[in-house]
Amino acid sequence: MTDPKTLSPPSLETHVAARDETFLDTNELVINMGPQHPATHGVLRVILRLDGEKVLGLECVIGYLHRGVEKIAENRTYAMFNPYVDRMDYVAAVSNGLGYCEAVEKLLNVEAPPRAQYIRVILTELNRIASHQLWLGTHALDIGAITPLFYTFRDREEILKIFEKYCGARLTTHAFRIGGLQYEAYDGFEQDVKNFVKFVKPKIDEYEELLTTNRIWLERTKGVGVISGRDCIALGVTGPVLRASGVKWDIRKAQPYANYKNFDFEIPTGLNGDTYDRYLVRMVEMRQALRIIEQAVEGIPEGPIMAKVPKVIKPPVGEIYHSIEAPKGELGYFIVSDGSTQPYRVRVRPPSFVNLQALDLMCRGQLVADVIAVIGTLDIVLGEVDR
Amino acid sequence: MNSSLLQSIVDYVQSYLSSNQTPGVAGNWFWATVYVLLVFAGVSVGVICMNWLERKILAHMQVRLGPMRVGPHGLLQPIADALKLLLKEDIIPAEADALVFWIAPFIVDLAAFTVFIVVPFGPAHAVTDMNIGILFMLGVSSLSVLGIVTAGWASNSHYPLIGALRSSAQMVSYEVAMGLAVVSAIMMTSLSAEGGTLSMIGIVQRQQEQQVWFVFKFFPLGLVAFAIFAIAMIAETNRAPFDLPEAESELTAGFHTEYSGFRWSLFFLAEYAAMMAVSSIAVTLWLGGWLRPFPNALHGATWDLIFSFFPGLTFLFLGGLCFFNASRMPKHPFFKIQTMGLAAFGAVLGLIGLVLFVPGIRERVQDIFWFTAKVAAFMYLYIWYRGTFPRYRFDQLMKVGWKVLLPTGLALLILTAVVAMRTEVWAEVVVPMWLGFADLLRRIF
Amino acid sequence: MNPLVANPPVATPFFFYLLSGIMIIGGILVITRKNAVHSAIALITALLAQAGLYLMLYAPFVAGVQIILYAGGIMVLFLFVIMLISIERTMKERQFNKQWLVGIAAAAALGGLFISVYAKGKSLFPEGHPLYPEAQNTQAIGALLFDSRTGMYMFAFEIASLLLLVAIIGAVVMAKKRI
Amino acid sequence: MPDETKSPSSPPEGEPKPAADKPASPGGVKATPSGSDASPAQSAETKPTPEKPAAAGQKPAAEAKPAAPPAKPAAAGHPAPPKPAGPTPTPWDAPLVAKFKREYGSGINALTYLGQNYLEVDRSLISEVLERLRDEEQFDYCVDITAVHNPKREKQFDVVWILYSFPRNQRMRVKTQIADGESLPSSVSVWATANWLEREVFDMFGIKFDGHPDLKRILLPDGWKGFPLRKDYGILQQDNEWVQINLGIESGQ
Repeated sequence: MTDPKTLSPPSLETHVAARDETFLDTNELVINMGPQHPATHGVLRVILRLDGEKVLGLECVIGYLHRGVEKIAENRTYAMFNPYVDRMDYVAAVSNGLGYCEAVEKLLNVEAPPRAQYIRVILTELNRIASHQLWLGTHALDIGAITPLFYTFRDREEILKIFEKYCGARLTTHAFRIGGLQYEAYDGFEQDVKNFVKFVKPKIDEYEELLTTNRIWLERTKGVGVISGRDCIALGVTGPVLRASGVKWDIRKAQPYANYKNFDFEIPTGLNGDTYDRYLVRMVEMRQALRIIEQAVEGIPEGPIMAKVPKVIKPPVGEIYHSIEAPKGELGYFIVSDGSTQPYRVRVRPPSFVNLQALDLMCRGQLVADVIAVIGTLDIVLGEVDR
Repeated sequence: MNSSLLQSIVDYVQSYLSSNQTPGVAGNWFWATVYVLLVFAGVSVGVICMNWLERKILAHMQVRLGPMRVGPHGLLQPIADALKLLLKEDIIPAEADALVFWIAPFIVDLAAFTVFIVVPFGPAHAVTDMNIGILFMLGVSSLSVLGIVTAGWASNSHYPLIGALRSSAQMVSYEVAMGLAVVSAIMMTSLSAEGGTLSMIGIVQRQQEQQVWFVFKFFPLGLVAFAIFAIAMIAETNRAPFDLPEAESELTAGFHTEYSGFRWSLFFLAEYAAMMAVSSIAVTLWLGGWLRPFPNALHGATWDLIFSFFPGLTFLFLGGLCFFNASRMPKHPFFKIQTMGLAAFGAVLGLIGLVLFVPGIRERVQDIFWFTAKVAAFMYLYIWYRGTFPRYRFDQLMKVGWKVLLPTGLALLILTAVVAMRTEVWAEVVVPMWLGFADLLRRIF
Repeated sequence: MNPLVANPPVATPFFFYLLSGIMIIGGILVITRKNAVHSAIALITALLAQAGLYLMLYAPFVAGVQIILYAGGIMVLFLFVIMLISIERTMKERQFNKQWLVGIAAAAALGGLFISVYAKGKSLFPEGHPLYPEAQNTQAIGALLFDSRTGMYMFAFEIASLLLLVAIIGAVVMAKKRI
Repeated sequence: MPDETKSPSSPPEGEPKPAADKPASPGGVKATPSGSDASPAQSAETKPTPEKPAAAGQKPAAEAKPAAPPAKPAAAGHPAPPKPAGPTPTPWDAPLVAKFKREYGSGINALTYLGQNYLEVDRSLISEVLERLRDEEQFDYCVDITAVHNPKREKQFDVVWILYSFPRNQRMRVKTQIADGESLPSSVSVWATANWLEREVFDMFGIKFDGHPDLKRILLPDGWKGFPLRKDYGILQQDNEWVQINLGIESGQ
């Protein structure tokens, strides 16, 4: 772990790039990007302060997709709120559900049975691959490579098919229940997952073939949007972005939840913390997720899929914070119970929201075209940023 | 009186046929007009084919099918597109400068199509042969940037303006490197007995005379020059990976964001025509223009006959492909018309192929066929690039142009000049070196 | 072989007057248009017509260079117009200043010069066949510039290039505060 | 297991949750069960006063080993107690706690609930405690800042900092209570990430942070009136005036 002394947080002001004296005296240009812009992945509005093409600073204006998820939670029972969490990070709905269910289970002091745990891990890791594939396609599209988008969507489709066969929904799955699972794995689930693993392994090589050594891709991503591990920690940035900056931290390893401690996998880290490293980290993460799935699908035990949970969920008075490693970073739920059937307060700690805060720092001194690359590499989902 | 006038007209028309010159040089106005119309029609058909081919090839590269609904395998899609574009409302933004907005697409089209009057499809198959042919091509094709800038400015909108500025900076920058590469090829023409030339037809004839495509001349100098040109020409035509003026994720559609309908289709036409024009330059300067492969090594009546079958065979192959695909169409009544249409299309292609076997014709279309085939290879490259590469950032694009291509081009130019002055050194030192290298490779493998 | 004989030009006076007319109209539009972009377009029309005139004078190389250089040159002009001039403001400005009397005088003097040259020039210049056939025009220019015996313009050409270099360096020095 | 279908008495739409009649003391925040002024200063130094003091002694110090063990994964350490009342907070005993207690005395109260540790800190000490937690105790990562509204209490708001230490692989929470209208010192200078998180707390609860560089609404539009996550803000309630002016419609419903 890093030396604590070097981890002292930087003041953001130190990052303001010193004004380049060699340039002509030009007025600072303030331009607006979004909320309707093809490359901001949803309704993100970014106000850029420019010197020519160079970014001096930027401000994110968010909230266009605010739906008051936390307020809704206070007016729904614990079980009723479960589907709502899928609508936050809608490309990784299964992860959201896992975090919420585990948090409530922790509050109830129950544990899902092992079989449910295994199926949960398989679906969550499948979802991680799907999320990373969607990220890769759109990120490459932003940088101008149109082909990876079609490749990744073709392969993501196979994951969605498994979800659909499992629970009937493709995107907002509502796959898990508090205490375990509602549905037993369908006949042939294991075979489907094994087939998928076999199918997608060469496909990930294919993506890498298109991009990893592509000179233009290297030029567009290397040294772009650099953020140090120290800054990541100060800004609370988690997930692949943190790991690409060299901090080997993954909640699945650091504070294992579900049954991740049963599986053998590695945490990839980067060296430079630039866009290219983040790309590589996510590519390795996809492969590691496949590794976890392979182990999990081999080891699914027989047994019940639902723990003993009362029909009416009434957790005791208390509060809990539980977080999981979502595809985008630390997804935490802070739930306060007053002993009634409805949560007194649900706070979602969204990874996208906190990661987006680093955009300003990562874009300073870069060019306008890089802002698009950096937004892509942060892998934000506006549904989660705005909730 | 009347018959003598008719006779003189017929004489006038026929007099050209016996001459072995382009109509422009022969001063025959009738045939010049015919050639202009033919070239215009040919380029337009080429653009239509490109439209379909790009969509299909790109789709297949991206595991999609591409257009499949309009006609069998989407063959009628370009026609449907053209109709749609013609029928669409022609919008001129209220704040736009209407006159300039109106003129801009015509400037672009004019520049893109005018260059074709010197493109040599064969020793006599060009509208005219200019003494300054290559200069004319470069000059006129560089005029299209004017149209782009006026279009961007006249739209009175941010994205088009930024797109136009980018486009102009990009085209002006890459023209320099492009010019250097061209000059190095022109220098190679001066090694012939007749001296150097700027004429497009002359350049191809010099290659024939020196018995080498300039891409292989002074290996690897010619190859490097060709590579510089091949990169610069993509930047010149604003295509991927240099498509910043139209970068979708940054500038929506670049300089033609505000254009719609017919006017937009003019830009589309000009873009593809310009792609063909620069490809023609590359083919003429480095790939031996209309010359068939190995005209000097594989000569004689038998080889001539074999190579003269290629055009017909190509069309027969395409026709056969159509029949093969027609046989694979779903056997459902709904697809009856489509299947028949595809078969009919194949039949037409096959018929054309058969016609191209007729003795008198097959010799005459040879030159055109080989030239077109080489240009088509470039067109495929364009599509391939688009399917493969991400987009450069603007400063990187400028860096490639000014810091890589330009110095390389200058060094190349000097090297070529030195080598051209001392060809005997090249023949005595470098050529044996390459031969020795080749021998080494042969021994190893 | 004289190219004029082998390949008689068609409708020479017609094209001459057509191109000249375009040039004159373009020139007038350049100074009368208030919108700078319109002026630039008129300017390029005039310059292209001039290239046509060069072609008619059997100087195709000069015509080609005219097109290439002025297309590029006008491009730069365009960029300056777009970036530096506020169209809205220039539309309100007065087009002519008080020196128009001087201008007319200067134009009249120049016109007089042209007329006198035309009147006397008939005896000064031989009745006009081009010195070189069109097919060798480019080569002739090359010889005048670079040939070891006839290359008399080399020095002048290089001096002109130097002038441009000075201009470039000056522009860079003025634009950059710190080199 | 269709548990959601049988859940009783989901509140009717449009009815603000009657929060006021709930026993609003989640997580044992309140130091005294009586509901009187619950300043932690009253609680004893060695033995904080949780709601059920009887349960306090049951948990041995195993949960709070010295040098602070990693937080336990879900339900790892706690066999579910059969009582419906559930587990209760127990004192958290660690060198860190001892040190803070030594210096700040009754201003600090350290508890553990379900294996998760938290400090209850008096408002006046909060900025110092947070800074020292980062600098001395290596809590270098501020996971989240949020608040909970308890309208029945005099000090209505619990503000919660969720912290994590990379070197120690340990999580903890810091909580403080403030009344409506009271402000808190901003922790942006401690953790840069606090910037947006504090803005969101301000946006949703109306809690002001002194010294925040740019304290304005983040998710809701700038001109919005009201703070939606307060319990007295109904779920259907909205700033009708804003909606009419900015969206040109009568109502967002």
